[in-house]
Amino acid sequence: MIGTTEAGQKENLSGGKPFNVEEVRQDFPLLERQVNGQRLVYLDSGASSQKPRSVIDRVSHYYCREHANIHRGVHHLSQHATEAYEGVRETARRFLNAGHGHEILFTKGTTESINLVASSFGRKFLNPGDEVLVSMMEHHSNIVPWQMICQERQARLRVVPINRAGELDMDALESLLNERTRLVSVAHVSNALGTINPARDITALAHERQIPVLLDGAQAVPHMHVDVQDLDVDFYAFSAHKMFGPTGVGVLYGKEELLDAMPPYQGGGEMIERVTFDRTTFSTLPYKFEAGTPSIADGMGFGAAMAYYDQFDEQEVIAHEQDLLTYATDQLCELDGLKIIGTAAHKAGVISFVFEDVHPFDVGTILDQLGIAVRTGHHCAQPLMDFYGIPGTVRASFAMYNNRSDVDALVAGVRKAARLLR
Amino acid sequence: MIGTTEAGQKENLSGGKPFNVEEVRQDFPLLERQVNGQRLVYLDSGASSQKPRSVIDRVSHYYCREHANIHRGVHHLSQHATEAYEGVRETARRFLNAGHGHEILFTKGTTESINLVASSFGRKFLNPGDEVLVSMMEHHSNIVPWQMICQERQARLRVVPINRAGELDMDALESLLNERTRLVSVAHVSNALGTINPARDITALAHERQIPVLLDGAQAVPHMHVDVQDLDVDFYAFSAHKMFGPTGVGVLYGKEELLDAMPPYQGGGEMIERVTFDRTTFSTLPYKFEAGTPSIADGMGFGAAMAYYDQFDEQEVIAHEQDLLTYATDQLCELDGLKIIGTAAHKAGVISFVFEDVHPFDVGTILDQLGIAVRTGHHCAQPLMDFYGIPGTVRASFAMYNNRSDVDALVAGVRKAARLLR
Amino acid sequence: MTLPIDAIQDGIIADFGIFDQWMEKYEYIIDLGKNMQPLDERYKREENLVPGCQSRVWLHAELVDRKVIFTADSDAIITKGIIALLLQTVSGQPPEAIGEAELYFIDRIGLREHLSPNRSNGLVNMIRKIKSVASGFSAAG
Amino acid sequence: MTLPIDAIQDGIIADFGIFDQWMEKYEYIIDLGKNMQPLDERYKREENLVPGCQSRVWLHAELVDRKVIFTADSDAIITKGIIALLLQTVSGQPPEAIGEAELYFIDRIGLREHLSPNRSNGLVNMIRKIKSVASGFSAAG
Ligand SMILES: Cc1ncc(COP(=O)(O)O)c(C=O)c1O
Ligand SMILES: Cc1ncc(COP(=O)(O)O)c(C=O)c1O
Repeated sequence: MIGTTEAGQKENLSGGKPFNVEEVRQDFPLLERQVNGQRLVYLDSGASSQKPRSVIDRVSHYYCREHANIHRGVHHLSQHATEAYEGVRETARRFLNAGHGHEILFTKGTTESINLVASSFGRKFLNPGDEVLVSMMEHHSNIVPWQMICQERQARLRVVPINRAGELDMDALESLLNERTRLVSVAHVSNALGTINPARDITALAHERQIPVLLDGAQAVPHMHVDVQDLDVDFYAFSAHKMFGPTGVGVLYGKEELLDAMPPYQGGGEMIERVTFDRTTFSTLPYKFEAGTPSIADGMGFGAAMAYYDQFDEQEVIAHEQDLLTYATDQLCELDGLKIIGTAAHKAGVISFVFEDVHPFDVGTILDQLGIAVRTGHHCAQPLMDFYGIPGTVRASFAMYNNRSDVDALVAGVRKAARLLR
Repeated sequence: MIGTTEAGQKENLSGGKPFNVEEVRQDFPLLERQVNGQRLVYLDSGASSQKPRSVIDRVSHYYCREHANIHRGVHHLSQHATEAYEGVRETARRFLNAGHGHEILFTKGTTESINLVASSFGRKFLNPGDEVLVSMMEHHSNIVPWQMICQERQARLRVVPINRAGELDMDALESLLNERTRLVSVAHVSNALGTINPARDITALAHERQIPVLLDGAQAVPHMHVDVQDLDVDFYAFSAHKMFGPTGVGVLYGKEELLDAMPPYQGGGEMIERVTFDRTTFSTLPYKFEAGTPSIADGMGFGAAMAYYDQFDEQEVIAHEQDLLTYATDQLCELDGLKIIGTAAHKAGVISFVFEDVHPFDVGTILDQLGIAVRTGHHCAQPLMDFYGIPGTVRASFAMYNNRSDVDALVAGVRKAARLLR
Repeated sequence: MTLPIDAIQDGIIADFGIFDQWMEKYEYIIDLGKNMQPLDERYKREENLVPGCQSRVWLHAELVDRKVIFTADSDAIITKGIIALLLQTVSGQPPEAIGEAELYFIDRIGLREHLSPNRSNGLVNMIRKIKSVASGFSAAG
Repeated sequence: MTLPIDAIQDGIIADFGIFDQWMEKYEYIIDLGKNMQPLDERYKREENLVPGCQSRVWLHAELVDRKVIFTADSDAIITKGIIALLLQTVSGQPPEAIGEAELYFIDRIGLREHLSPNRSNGLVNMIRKIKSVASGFSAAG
């Protein structure tokens, strides 16, 4: 069908279904699991969230009833699969309130989204002496691609400092912006600290100087409403698997005029208009950036994940998660020798902590024996760990399906681990 | 576990289960479908194959019971998922008889595998004036990446001609190899013609001159036994979705010494050893080339797909498919005005044809009304279509689950289409 | 005098109502394609090509007496037949009417699959091109 | 006289047999870690670091009387305890015996998860390093 994929303003997506965590938990089959003979307490959603049954079923149903390769087949299955897949693009457009469907590119995930921009934007717009700005709290996926392209283009990667609470130094950010700055690329929410960065202030400062901004939204999208037009961000990257969707698919949102100006990233079967050995011309957006058969089934599941998320009243979900965060922080703080890493005023989803004289790995191992899944280590943010002078942290990360008993189990587990290990 | 991932010789994988096409069809839920009120006759497996229930169930089960992000978590779910995922790498190693597990890189599919080599090998080994050799029958995914890197590195893309039957001109290939040739990249099996290229002869000719060879195995792996050590090929690329596995995952096999010499492709969360803003060091193989969270669930399904394939006596599968090919070819040839495109002596999986005065698109539309799914168009091989001077072909492609009634339906359908259209 | 676009569409829908088998419908479309006046060779130019079609489709437009006269061709006969239907509806109409028209008949006569975003099919681009040509004329006129 | 590696492994397995709760087992491992002789600071060198561990692990080896004497350390106490068990088994053994040994006890005492290919865990690399040091010594000697 000829869908209208244009939209001026954000449509109200929040379905307004009252949020009830115990009902939500019923939707996630994996949460019924036992681990090491204990009830699973899953506090590693920052690494990857669990999936509701509707997502799992969507993927199966696709394979059982609908599968065909998309975009070039004239037969019914292919046409139907193409419509459904392009429908997911439209869902993602609404989800982010992007202006056009063709500003939504499907990628493998956040990492590929950022690599695409680094490689394609970088080869076009970065020249010797130019600068790219990231921050001290970035995930490696928002550092290494920039190091690689800066080295290739003889450009310079500059780093916005943070304070001990784990907040961006906005004055320093402003003073680092200069006429050589070609792009600012920072996390919307930090995966290691939980800090919510002031995205709109960042785009405002950068845009005063005509500098585009990329936000790494991997940890933001599962926890808050993201409106790319309201943020006025130029690129926005995230992964489906962290927001209740399948592994293997993610999004790069990019403003049309930037994407149009950028050369293609990968070459192949979907992204061409005409190929001869003399001269090849490329497709229009979004196809120019989508070479090869995409993760079709993962895309279908991703559509179901956005629908799942959108059925709830968003404010209630946020309130629930903030409650968990406060409830957990208050209790953990009281434990002797425990120190929270990341105490920003605005946080989402994540509590990181260290223990005096105890290695995070040991805490994680004991918690695992208790059925509590947390992440330990550097969380792919080694420069940040170096900043704090620690080898790593224990990180508990939350999703909407966590409840207060998960927090109680965590606190009891950490207490037990401390007793054993010290 | 410390697995031994080394292997000197090909292990016998063929499970030796007697092949019975009617039983096999029961394993594929989608084949039960009706399309446009007719029994579905699925002859588009070259674009993407259907999936057996074991693959679909493996993916669901993974999400319901096992999902966690892999490689860095100390908790049980993460450890278990990591073991299972690395187990699939070992399955793929055995499937291809690669020498080492770390020579198997997981990618999004054939297109990404080839782009990885073009970008990484290309930036390291291609210099101005150097040459890369492809053939006239390549899929765009094995043309465009080379055009892009050759343009960037001021290298030259040269093209091995073919004869009218659709066979590589091996004398021309040999005479095109010279001291500037840095890589030969050709299809193992052509997706538009079905031609099986003489892979071993190609690697022998190239290796005499120390030139590495990449084989695009997208259309080979679903139809024949591939032993990368026996072929002595340097890179081998394929997609899971064409061989009964999920979309979103594929393989790049590469010889250790080449992969070791190549720089990383994408940067991010999995592929580093140590990140500082001054200097970043990269992981060892295979992780150096696997940035970001992979398609974990697709990987699990891919493992199940290889297991599905391997349970049969391979010779019986090949014999069945060859029978279908001959049976279909013989009947189609008799139709007035029909011309087979691609009449190589060795063919697999594919029959392409054109009709005098009838556009392939029209034939495809009528066949679709009859429930018969074929592909029409240029099959992402425009230079090949230009060679034959045609806008495209009608392509029927087979998988092991097709039977003689599928062929009968095709022949009857084509006859009907011809009557309507001429 | 030309009928309004919607009246023509409704007429086509009524015509197709008599087919109860897809075969008859396609036979009719194929006949329309075969009987369509061929496009003058000199209009088969690059800029008249509709992009993204699996078959080649040319569309030529002229403004005569404030009406847009479309002529078109395709190397695929079914595409050509559907184009014939499209031109029945829009050719000879004022540019403004074309710009505003919603071409619902394609869906209603059961050719919805030809409107799929599947790029192998150029009908969507064909309609876009018709609309943009029309709006070019109304802006100019 | 040192016992053969397998006899030591069987001894460890027997020792662990008395624990019927994971807590007791881990308490014991943690105690082993705490009581392990600290590694001389000068051996905490870059080249003694075992790669790929989430905790840092240093392994130092010397050949004395045709026996390999291992000393080690880690900043994680559970890792250190497991290393203590490993060194009980292999330290003081002839290089050839270490090269040939299959270290089955880790799995048998229920620490299999520490052998996972999950790279957060360096035990696999630790064992590799022990083996490669030993084979270096046997090649040299
Ligand atoms: C802030 C942030 N950026 C990027 C990534 C990388 O995401 P992916 O591994 O899905 O590509 C993550 C995931 O850990 C993250 O938390
Ligand atoms: C020969 C050949 N190469 C490459 C590809 C591209 O594979 P994918 O789209 O899975 O990346 C295909 C698939 O159509 C193919 O047939």
